[in-house]
Amino acid sequence: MKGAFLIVKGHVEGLGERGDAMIRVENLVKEYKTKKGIIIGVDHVNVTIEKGEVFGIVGYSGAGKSSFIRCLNLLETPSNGEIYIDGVGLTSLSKQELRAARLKIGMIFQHFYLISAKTVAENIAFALKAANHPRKEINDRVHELLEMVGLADKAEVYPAQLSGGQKQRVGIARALANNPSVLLCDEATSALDPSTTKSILKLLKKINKELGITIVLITHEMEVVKEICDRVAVMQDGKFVEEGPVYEVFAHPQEELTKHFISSVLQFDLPAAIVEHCAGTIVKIQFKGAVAGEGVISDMLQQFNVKGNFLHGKIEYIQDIPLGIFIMELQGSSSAVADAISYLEKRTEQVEVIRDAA
Amino acid sequence: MKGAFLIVKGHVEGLGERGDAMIRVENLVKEYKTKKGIIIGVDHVNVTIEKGEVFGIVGYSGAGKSSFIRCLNLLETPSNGEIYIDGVGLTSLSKQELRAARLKIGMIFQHFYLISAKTVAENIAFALKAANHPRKEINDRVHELLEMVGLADKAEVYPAQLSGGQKQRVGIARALANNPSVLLCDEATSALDPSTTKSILKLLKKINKELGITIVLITHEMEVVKEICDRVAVMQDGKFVEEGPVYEVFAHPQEELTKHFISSVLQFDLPAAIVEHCAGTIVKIQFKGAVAGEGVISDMLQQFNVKGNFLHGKIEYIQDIPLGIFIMELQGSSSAVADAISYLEKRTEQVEVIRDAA
Amino acid sequence: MPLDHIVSILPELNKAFFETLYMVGISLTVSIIVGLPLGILLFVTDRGLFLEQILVKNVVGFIVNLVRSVPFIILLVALIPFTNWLVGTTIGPTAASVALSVAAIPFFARVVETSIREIDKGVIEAAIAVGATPWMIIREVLLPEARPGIIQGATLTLISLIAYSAMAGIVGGGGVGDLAIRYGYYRYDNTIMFTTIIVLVLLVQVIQLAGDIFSKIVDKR
Amino acid sequence: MPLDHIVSILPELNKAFFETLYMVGISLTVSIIVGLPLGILLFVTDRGLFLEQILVKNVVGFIVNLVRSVPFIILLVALIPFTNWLVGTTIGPTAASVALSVAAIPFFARVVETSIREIDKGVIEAAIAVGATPWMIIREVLLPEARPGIIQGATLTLISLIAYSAMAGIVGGGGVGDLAIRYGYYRYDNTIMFTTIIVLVLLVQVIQLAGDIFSKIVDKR
Amino acid sequence: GSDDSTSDSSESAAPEAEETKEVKIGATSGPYADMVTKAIKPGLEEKGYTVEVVEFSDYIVPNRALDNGDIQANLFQHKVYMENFAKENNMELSDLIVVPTAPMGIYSNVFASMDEIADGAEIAIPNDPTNAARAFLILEDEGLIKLDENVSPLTVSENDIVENVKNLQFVPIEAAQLPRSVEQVDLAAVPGNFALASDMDLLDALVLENMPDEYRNRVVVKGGEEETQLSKDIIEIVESAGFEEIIDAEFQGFGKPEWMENR
Ligand SMILES: Nc1ncnc2c1ncn2[C@@H]1O[C@H](COP(=O)(O)OP(=O)(O)OP(=O)(O)O)[C@@H](O)[C@H]1O
Ligand SMILES: Nc1ncnc2c1ncn2[C@@H]1O[C@H](COP(=O)(O)OP(=O)(O)OP(=O)(O)O)[C@@H](O)[C@H]1O
Ligand SMILES: [Mg+2]
Ligand SMILES: [Mg+2]
Repeated sequence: MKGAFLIVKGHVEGLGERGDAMIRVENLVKEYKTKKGIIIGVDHVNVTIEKGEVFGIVGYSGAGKSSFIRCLNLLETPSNGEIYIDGVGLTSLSKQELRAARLKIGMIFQHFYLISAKTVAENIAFALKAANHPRKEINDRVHELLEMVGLADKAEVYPAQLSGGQKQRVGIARALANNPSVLLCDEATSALDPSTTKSILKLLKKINKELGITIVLITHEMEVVKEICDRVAVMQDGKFVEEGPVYEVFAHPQEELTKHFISSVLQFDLPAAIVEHCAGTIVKIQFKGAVAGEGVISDMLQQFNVKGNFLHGKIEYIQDIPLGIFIMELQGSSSAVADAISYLEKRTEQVEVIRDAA
Repeated sequence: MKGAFLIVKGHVEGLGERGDAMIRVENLVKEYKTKKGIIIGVDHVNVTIEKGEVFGIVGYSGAGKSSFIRCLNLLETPSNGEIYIDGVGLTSLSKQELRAARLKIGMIFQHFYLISAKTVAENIAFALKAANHPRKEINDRVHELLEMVGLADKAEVYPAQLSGGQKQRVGIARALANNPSVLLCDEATSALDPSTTKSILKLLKKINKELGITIVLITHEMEVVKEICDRVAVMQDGKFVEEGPVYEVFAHPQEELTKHFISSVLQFDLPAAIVEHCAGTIVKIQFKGAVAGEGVISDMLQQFNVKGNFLHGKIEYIQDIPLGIFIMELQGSSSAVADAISYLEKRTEQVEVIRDAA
Repeated sequence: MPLDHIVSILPELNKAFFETLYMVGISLTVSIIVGLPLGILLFVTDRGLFLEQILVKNVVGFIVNLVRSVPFIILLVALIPFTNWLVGTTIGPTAASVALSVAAIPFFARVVETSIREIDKGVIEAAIAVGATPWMIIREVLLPEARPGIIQGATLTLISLIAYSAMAGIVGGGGVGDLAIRYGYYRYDNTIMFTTIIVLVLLVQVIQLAGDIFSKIVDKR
Repeated sequence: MPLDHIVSILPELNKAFFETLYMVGISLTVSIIVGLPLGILLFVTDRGLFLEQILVKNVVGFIVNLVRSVPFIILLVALIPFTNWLVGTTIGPTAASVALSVAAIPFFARVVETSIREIDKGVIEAAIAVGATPWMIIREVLLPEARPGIIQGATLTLISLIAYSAMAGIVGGGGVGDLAIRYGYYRYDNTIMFTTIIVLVLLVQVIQLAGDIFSKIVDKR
Repeated sequence: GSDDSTSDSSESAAPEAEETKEVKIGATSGPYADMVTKAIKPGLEEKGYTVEVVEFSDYIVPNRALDNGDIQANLFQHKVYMENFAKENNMELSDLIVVPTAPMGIYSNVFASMDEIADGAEIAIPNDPTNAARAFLILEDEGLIKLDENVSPLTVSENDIVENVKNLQFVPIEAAQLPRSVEQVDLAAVPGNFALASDMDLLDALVLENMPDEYRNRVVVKGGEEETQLSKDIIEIVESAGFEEIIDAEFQGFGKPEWMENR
């Protein structure tokens, strides 16, 4: 319980203003007119993203993820619907007001999109100039930002001389320059190696926690969703086909597509050879939340006369809440096994007999 | 044991000619002369890759992975050293002989690099024309290849109209057109979503198994290595800092860098809150191979008077061989816990006490 | 009266129009036939490319620059013996076409080179990796991939040729531009001047439009 | 004797050389000052861009095409009143510079437009997303990013200007090209013609070389 | 700017205030520019002028420049052209003095005499009206064509021919290019200055221009400036014996004007 409290506390600290809508999307439609007719990018999406939330979006290529996120700062003009950022409806703004609104919406791109002819410091200063900061302040702020993303020594270097991860850090610094309240990330880590990805995610997490910035991020990697998102939406054909707290979506995926995606993280294909090799009853047990840590299996093994053999399994911490799935072979008398299973059924989230004893 | 036999059989079937060197790299050095001096891409690499093997290469950006793989078909001319493909030293070949040798070395690129002005069928036919196949044969072979990669209906479509995964399939078909004995893949799945990645990997696996093609692949995703590679090399600063069978490298990483990479797949960062919450002894147990399936934990729990609580853990199947790591909290009298631990030490690969009972 | 005048000039304008088409048509054709390979040569022989030949690259580059440095009228005169040998005359639209062609070749070659440079190096590498011969790469990769750019370049060349063809009058080449100069300029006939210039402007706009459309059609990206 | 002959022409060649530099220098400057904004305008007002104004784009595009369609000699003469008003004379290198500038402006504008089109659209979008004004985007994104291309384009323009400046002789503009024409064409003096052409060729090669180097220096990609 | 700097220093109070010691004289490239340079400029320099010879490769700009004050005199045109140009362009031009002028000739590598000219023969003529008018005049004199009587010499072209006895085919070509095209056509009307420049022998001509003075080139100034000191000085130099000596030495073949023949 102490742990659970701490977890909640973490959230409370980071997301002080949680509960207010930071982004409200109403009936968003984005159509592209092309020679071959109208292509629908986003199809009547409604969603509210709260202050301090990290909102993930996953989906196949062409699902409309980029179209959606690009509508959030009006890089694409919505064909229909309204976007409210911090209560302000974007589509009704004048050009100048829109620019002012964009100062509060940072964006990070997969391919970084730095100005190649400008140094790292100049790239960041560019964003500050857009907000009309005085020159002196700009210098200070640039150095502050460079410290923050760990690139203080690269201020005078041109982007071409940076590694992918370093370029993305510059992108992040640029996006954060004007203290935005929203950060949009379109596949911000897809071009990076896993170790660099991890460091970028750490940075995003830190930003989210320390500055309370609302983050919307598109990714292809469920690992990223697991690691950093509070909520996740699965997109298909321009629609949000599933949407909810990451833990819920991982634990109880509703849609085929979602299951598909999640299987890349929580995948339990037993090699056929193994299954053939086992004689006992094979069960799949799913634990959720605090229960995972309560020694259910240990109790079961000690209470019933069965021998347990772990075939496959994993405990994932999703937002610091454990989610456990085990595939076990239970060997013993059929009554003992049946008792053990019914015991498990009582104490765990879900028990599924994959194959009865041979 | 039946399972183990099957696993071995799988290898025997797929890699009939295994044991002969398909690729031999001797003392390979690749230097780039730039305005700012010489940059070392590959630094004295020696490696032998056997027929039918799938050889993975991982490493940070700039480690020299691309430089290495591009030397294998002489897209980059080595500064020093020799490349033997199927016994033939590439660097001594005439231009014409080199072209003939390249017909037997397929290559797949991260960004596909299809000819945008040619249809899918024409892109594949291009490779066949390079081998001087008669026109009639080309048509048949193109359709055969398109069937193989599941794009028979896209023959007359231009690449711009394909999804990333489809483009990569065309790239694979092109690379396979002339029945190569070696397939080089430079981040062939980095641009793709996880579901598409999986289907491409499946295809590569199938090709490797059915056609016995030797595959060298660079990836950023350890998941990919786990899924498809027989051996893996970790590159840093142009050198192979670690190299060995995937299972070995995953189970016993030697270098810091390797551990770093592997942690993205086998990661066990316990949330601090959880650790604080537990009162018992926390141990990390690693199982390897057949042992993972022998109910050690079950036996331990039943033999000793300790209560076991799974905090974290995972069983991975790497090349169909299980690799298990569990972090458990053991509660009980200190002698019972000590006995349990010494029992585990005898029967498992590795036991590590992370924290003694509080 | 200006209308009458325009009508009276129509037969001559008509003739001039076809002379212009004739001259720029020939020159464009020649500059494509010769300039295209030269442009490709400039690219493929460059450092790091698959037919690297720095000497060839430099010599061809020098010649291209050389021809581009010589004033057109001097080129016209310097080419007289060559023109005579080639087409058997040094006057008239055919002779003018020779000089126009020689001037257009290096221009078009540079344009082609630039277009080909835009091709993703990766696509060329993929072709090399597949074991393709240089000739195959040129024919099946460079040319198709650069096609939209080359068409745009041909449009640019064609429009420049129309402007240059006005100087064909020096060797009696005729054409709309020369008509504008002889009547409009030397003989102060503003009606003709405007009529001919309108014809030229329309011609240029049509060519630009056609070039844009054509280039878009072949663009499969 | 040819050597004596060359020596005798040296003072004149020297003067002509500086006239050429003067004329192309002025014209290049003007075409940069006017053509650069025009080229940017052609880009930023295009469909889908951040200052989309299809009408402006089409009108400017038409004018650019129009000036490019008019034969240079006609342009030269048509501009005489304007030239007189602007620089107070209708002859000499200064007057010739006016016509050269007018001809170079649309050419350079097209070149600038093409260079800017090469910029990754993503970089422009990133600037828009950051809340930058159009003016900031032009000054701090488009221009720096297109700089290497623009320098290459300026080199192309400069070399074309040198070729065109030979026609400055029509208004007594002088310069090396005109010298070549006056002696080589009107006086049938081949020695001087070759000498002057060598000077021209060297000048062009030096400019091309300088342009290449300079463009490489500012290229941070 | 340099024009002003001298004007106030020397004769600012004189009635011919605009007259400066720094003068620009225009001429078309070739012999007439050379004539100014070799035979007129030295004389003017002796009289204290600084002379710049401006060479034009065009027949319209030199008169415009004169009218505009950009040059003070020019030498390239004959009287008929000058008068018509002035009328057409609403400017005043006056000639000072006629200078030796090379006669245009009809040359042929095909026909040995004018009588042999075949029906439908091709003849290259200058494409500018100044020179074209002279060519047509020769042909008219030879009875080969008849020009429209009302046509202005300023705009005359082959279209103004009302009678074409031998159905001559006209090929208008840039004047300086004509010597280079003699071999290409049946006949070519080549202006004398370019014929001489290209080492053609005037005596080879089938027929030379019968040149009345009004078709000889002359030094021309802006209307109203006939009496300036500069004009007087130019006339004095051209009339001097030294001028004729230079003509005899360096401009052989140039037909002398009446005043020079008759003195
Ligand atoms: N500018 C455009 N013009 C026409 N169609 C477009 C445009 N941008 C996107 N689309 C189309 O809209 C749909 C959604 O595209 P979008 O880029 O949003 O997908 P995505 O989910 O971001 O895919 P990816 O994972 O490949 O980035 C696709 O069918 C795409 O082809
Ligand atoms: N053409 C080149 N000229 C100069 N240096 C080069 C060139 N190609 C690669 N390098 C350098 O060689 C080193 C190795 O590069 P390489 O592309 O092989 O790395 P990599 O491991 O493939 O990285 P990534 O994961 O980013 O693709 C790097 O330092 C790189 O900067
Ligand atoms: Mg996208
Ligand atoms: Mg690489």
